[in-house]
Amino acid sequence: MGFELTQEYIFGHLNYWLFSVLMMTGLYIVVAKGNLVKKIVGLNIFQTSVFMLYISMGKVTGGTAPIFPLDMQIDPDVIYSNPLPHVLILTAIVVGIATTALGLALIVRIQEEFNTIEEDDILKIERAITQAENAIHGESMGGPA
Amino acid sequence: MSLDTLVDVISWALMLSGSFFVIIGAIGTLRFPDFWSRLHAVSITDSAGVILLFAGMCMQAGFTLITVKLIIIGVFLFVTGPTATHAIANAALVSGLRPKEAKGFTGVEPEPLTKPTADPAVSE
Amino acid sequence: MRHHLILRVITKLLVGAIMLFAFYVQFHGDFSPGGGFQAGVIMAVAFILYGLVFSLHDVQQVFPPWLVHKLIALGVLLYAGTGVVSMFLGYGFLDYGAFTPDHPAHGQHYGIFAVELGVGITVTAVMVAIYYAFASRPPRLSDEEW
Amino acid sequence: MSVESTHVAMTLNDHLPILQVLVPLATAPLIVLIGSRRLTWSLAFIASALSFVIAILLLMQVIDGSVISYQIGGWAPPLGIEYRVDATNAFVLFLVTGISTLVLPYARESVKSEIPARHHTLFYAAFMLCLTGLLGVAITGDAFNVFVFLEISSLATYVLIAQGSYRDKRALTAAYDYLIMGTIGATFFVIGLGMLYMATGTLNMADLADRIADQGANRTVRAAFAFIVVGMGLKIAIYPLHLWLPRAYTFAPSAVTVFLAATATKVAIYVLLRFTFSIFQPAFMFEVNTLEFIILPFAILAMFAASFIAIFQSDFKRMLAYSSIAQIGYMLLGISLLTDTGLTAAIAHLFNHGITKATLFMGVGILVLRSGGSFYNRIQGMGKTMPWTSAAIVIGGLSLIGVPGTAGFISKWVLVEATIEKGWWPISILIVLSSLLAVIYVWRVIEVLYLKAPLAGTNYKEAPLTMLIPMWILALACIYFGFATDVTLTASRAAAQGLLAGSAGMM
Amino acid sequence: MMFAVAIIAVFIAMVLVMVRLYGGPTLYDRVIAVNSFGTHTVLLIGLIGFLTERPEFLDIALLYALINFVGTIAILKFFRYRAIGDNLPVNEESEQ
Amino acid sequence: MLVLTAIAVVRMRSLFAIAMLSGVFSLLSALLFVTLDAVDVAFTEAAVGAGISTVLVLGTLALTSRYEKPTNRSPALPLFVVIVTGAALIYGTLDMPNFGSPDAPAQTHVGPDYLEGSVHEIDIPNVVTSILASYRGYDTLGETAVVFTAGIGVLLLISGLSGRRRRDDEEESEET
Amino acid sequence: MRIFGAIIVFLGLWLLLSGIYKPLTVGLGVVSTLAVVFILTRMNSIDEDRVEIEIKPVGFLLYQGWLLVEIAKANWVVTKIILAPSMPIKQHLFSIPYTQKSDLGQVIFANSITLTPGTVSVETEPGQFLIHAVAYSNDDKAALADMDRRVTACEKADIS
Repeated sequence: MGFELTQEYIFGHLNYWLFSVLMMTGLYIVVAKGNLVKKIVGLNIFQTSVFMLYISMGKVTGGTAPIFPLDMQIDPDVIYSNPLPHVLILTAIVVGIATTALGLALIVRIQEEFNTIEEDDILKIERAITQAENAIHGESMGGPA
Repeated sequence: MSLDTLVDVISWALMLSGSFFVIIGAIGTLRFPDFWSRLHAVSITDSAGVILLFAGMCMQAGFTLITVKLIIIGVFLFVTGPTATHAIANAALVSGLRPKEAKGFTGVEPEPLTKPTADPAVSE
Repeated sequence: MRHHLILRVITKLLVGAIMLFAFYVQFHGDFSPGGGFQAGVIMAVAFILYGLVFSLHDVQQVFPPWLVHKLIALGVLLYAGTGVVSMFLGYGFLDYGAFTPDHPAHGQHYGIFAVELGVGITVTAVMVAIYYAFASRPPRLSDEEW
Repeated sequence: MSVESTHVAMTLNDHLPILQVLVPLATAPLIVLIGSRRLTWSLAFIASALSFVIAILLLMQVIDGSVISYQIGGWAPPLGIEYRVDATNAFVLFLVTGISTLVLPYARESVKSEIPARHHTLFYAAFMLCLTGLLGVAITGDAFNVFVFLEISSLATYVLIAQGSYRDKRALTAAYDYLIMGTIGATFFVIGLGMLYMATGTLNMADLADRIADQGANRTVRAAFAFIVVGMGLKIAIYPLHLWLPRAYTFAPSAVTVFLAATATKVAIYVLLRFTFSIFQPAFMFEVNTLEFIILPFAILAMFAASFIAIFQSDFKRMLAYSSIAQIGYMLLGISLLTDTGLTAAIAHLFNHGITKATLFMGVGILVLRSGGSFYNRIQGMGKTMPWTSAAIVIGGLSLIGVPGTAGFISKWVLVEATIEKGWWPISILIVLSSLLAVIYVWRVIEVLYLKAPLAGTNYKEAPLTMLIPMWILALACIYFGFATDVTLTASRAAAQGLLAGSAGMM
Repeated sequence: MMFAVAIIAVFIAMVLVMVRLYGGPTLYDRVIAVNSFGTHTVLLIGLIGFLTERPEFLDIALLYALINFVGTIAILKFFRYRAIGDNLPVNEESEQ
Repeated sequence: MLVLTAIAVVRMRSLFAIAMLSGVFSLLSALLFVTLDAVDVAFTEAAVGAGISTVLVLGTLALTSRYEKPTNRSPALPLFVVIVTGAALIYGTLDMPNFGSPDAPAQTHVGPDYLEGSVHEIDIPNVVTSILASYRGYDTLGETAVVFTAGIGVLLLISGLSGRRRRDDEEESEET
Repeated sequence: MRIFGAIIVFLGLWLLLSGIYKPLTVGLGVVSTLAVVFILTRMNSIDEDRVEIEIKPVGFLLYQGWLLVEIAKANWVVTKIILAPSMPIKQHLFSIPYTQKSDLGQVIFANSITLTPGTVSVETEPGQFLIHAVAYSNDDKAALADMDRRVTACEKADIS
């Protein structure tokens, strides 16, 4: 692989790597952060980065948006980008917002029942409940789950 | 031909000055010392930046429906921009954020606000 | 924000325009970016704006919750119904060619129109319903870290 | 496609694949639209029964190894979405619709006692959607469509689990954890699909298989495979990714637990099967990726670790949840053997475990209904007061262990056979050993139910018939499929052969 | 060409505004930053449309302007609402 | 800039700021979509990410709390998970075709058929719409069903179905 | 009458936005317009807060022209402040009275104040606005009073 090719390769893949980094940031928020709302936001970031990855697949250099002129007189020289990833992502975005809405609704309920939205606090409360149960019903194993 | 050049020159001028004001506004938001003065920096972008840039784009678009759309967006921004700014200022004022008055002035205090007390019905 | 003069007036002026824009996006999905989903969201945003500036009570009078809940279902049924009609016409599910067998492209137009309308209705209703659901909960004011 | 002037009108029979999904899908909004609580349950039940009939009809058509393809919208496959029914998914459809049809009569009483009445309409709508999603995942021949329907079912599942909050508030956090895990899983799945799409340019499963076969294994395809397996693994609750499952099963309303335990993970396993065998050619992935050596240890670990934890539970319901994880281990073991017999065992176990677990969870549900809890010291001695329920639980328990004469025995037997066939006899011993663990935890339940005295001052009535009958149908099914081995095994074998034939089976 | 210049300018402005967004210090500072950021985005979308010679996509810009406004109002509604607890009928949420 | 926003979200404590930042993140990603020719997607992302989800997150915050509490969990395990995933992702991209390359499989196999077919068979200018509503119309039905599910899910969780009259409450009192 | 006005305005907006003049599209436009107007009427009847459009069109356009010039001047002033190394800020919060009778007139005035950089209307109170200026000078009040007069002049004379 000569230098020219390498450079082209790197620039051709830079976008993917960038999106990967973004995805990982989002994933990190989801996994590492204890606040439930923040987790949802992280999930959003994670998903949005995946969408970017998809959309960047559909891009054709020199292409334009896959919408023909109104009169349907299509110039054969014009390159259109691939519309399929766009469609998939539209669906995925909708799924994403649906998940977000549900997650937030769950958080609201959790807040009402537990009076906190911090994972650590919730774990504490749940441990207390489990211990109380064990005291009545005998020891069990398998952690607070 | 010359008309085209003229249009180009004008739109260049509009674009450049628009860009200038947009950047100025941004610098203002960065440089100004407190919230109240930043409000004014933002309104530069809202007014001058928007007007000039949209005017420039209109020049380029010519007399088509695109121009109409640009104008619609422009009007829309024109209506919402100050409204939003006003709302922010208002919210800040109500929440108790007071501007630092310059020397020699005492600001008009709006009638004393009820201190943000928690609603007894809801707070447990 | 009932006493809030500027917001009230501007909202009144804008809500109509926003709704019109939503309809525009709905019906021009064939020609320009947009379609049922986006239109539904914009429509819902119009109602949400109205609810924010005026009151939840007002917006629920304009667009009563029971209607919202019926519309949620109606949109999906409209979509599925389009497919079922094409099935009854002896074609496959969602084969819009069924509507005008002589000129399939026209059938496609009608089919897409109906389907997008279904999506639009459901999305509007769902988004408004979610807003209602969140907004009608009594807020919690126990923490004071402002 | 539709441009052809000679259009042959399609008959109802041709529409069966789409109707399979459409019936529950259309029922859900109908329920909401009508909004009458009196009609809700009947509507849901009719829809479910109807799709059960359709599933039987489909299974009869494809049991001989033929394939039905249905082109939605009249667009030929690589462009449009295709429904493709072969022996494997017809079998899964049969299981899912069958269980849902049995769960609904059961749910009527159980839901009434666990969920406030004003939520019943929406509850059944969500139930229908969950069913729709599972059926849609099982039947489709389009990779992205899998994702869409998977999300329908997942979202509905989160909501259904959260309905347990009226009994125990931990249902909410369980649902939330599942939501996070499930969404990460689904997103991983989407990443995998994206990579596949990037490498091949198509989303139709058959087309994908073809093009991957042409291309051979490049790094993109391998990474795609990894993402899809991990993504699905989260949904299946493969051992290290199982953390959401015990909580979700424990705190969900009884009827929901029955349905989920018997179907949701099974459908996810089906997707894994479909992707590993039909899309990524077995030869390709097992030579290059040596997946067997990754899945195998986890499968065995699941069998033992989860069983151990199950032994020490003091809550019947949670014990069953852990045992589910162990049983999933058996299925994965069957898959990782990669032989005809191994796959047959996995698919048969998928089915048998489905009905076994449904029986057991139904039993727990009834106990909970009467006693208000599923802790051992709450339900002790109920074998005397509620003989029918307890007897069914015993049958289910025996099937879970794999006692000869029950359904569970058959699939475990075939599994042992498969390991011996492959020459991995240590693993056969491990299977037997882990079954012994199952003996212990099932024995604990039987001991609690029959050998301990009932709690003082309790006199529980036997369960209502609407709950008993579905449970007994399933319990009898456990026994029936324990003797009439050829039914399940024929179907499983047909499915396994179809899968192992790789994309050839898809064509 | 001129669009490119303008795009670069708007972009720089966006970066600057973003610094303010991170910096805070009060929430209101962030709100003005977000609001201003939205305005910049509207401009940018319009300009990109012209740069790529598909200016018919101005709909998106219009949508942005709209969403930006509603978003700001939503945020503020919150602030106000939190700040003034009682007597004003601002807290619609607690009506019901 | 996107990365910066994301990192800021990691660091910030104020959930309000996070809500706003996620709105900004959406705006930025929508901008990116516009430059990548995906105008429809940008449209949706703008409406959803910056509009609806911000409002929803704010709505949640109103009902819950505004600040994240610090946690003393070790970030080692999450970092490990993230790094493994990231490595897998990067590994997967190594064999990908270059960005924008017109002869990538994704560009040559099915995509052009849609562009081609949309002209003759459906005859509307926006190819995205024609795929969305016709070629893959079934996915869109699924999408609508997802929205529907979310809708009834939220209702089931935090509100409830309302009839024209308060019929439900009456019945409830009858039954119990 | 008022409804007809609204219909015409919205229909015009539709036609401008649309740019496609097939019968179907225009028909849909009419339907949409009617729907929007219907919803708006519902809103009006519920919140009892109708916005009256009592503005002289020509006068208003002229006012807009004047406002543009003002904005240009004000922009320049604030730009100088931003770019000046010392940033000569003289913040001041003061109130000025307004004379517009209609709600819309007041809103136009308040928004004009906000739109001109350097001044922001902060609060609306009966009879006066609270204004914040970043670089207050003594003739600001006079300038705003001038603006007030011009806005009032745009209003139709015969409103209650």
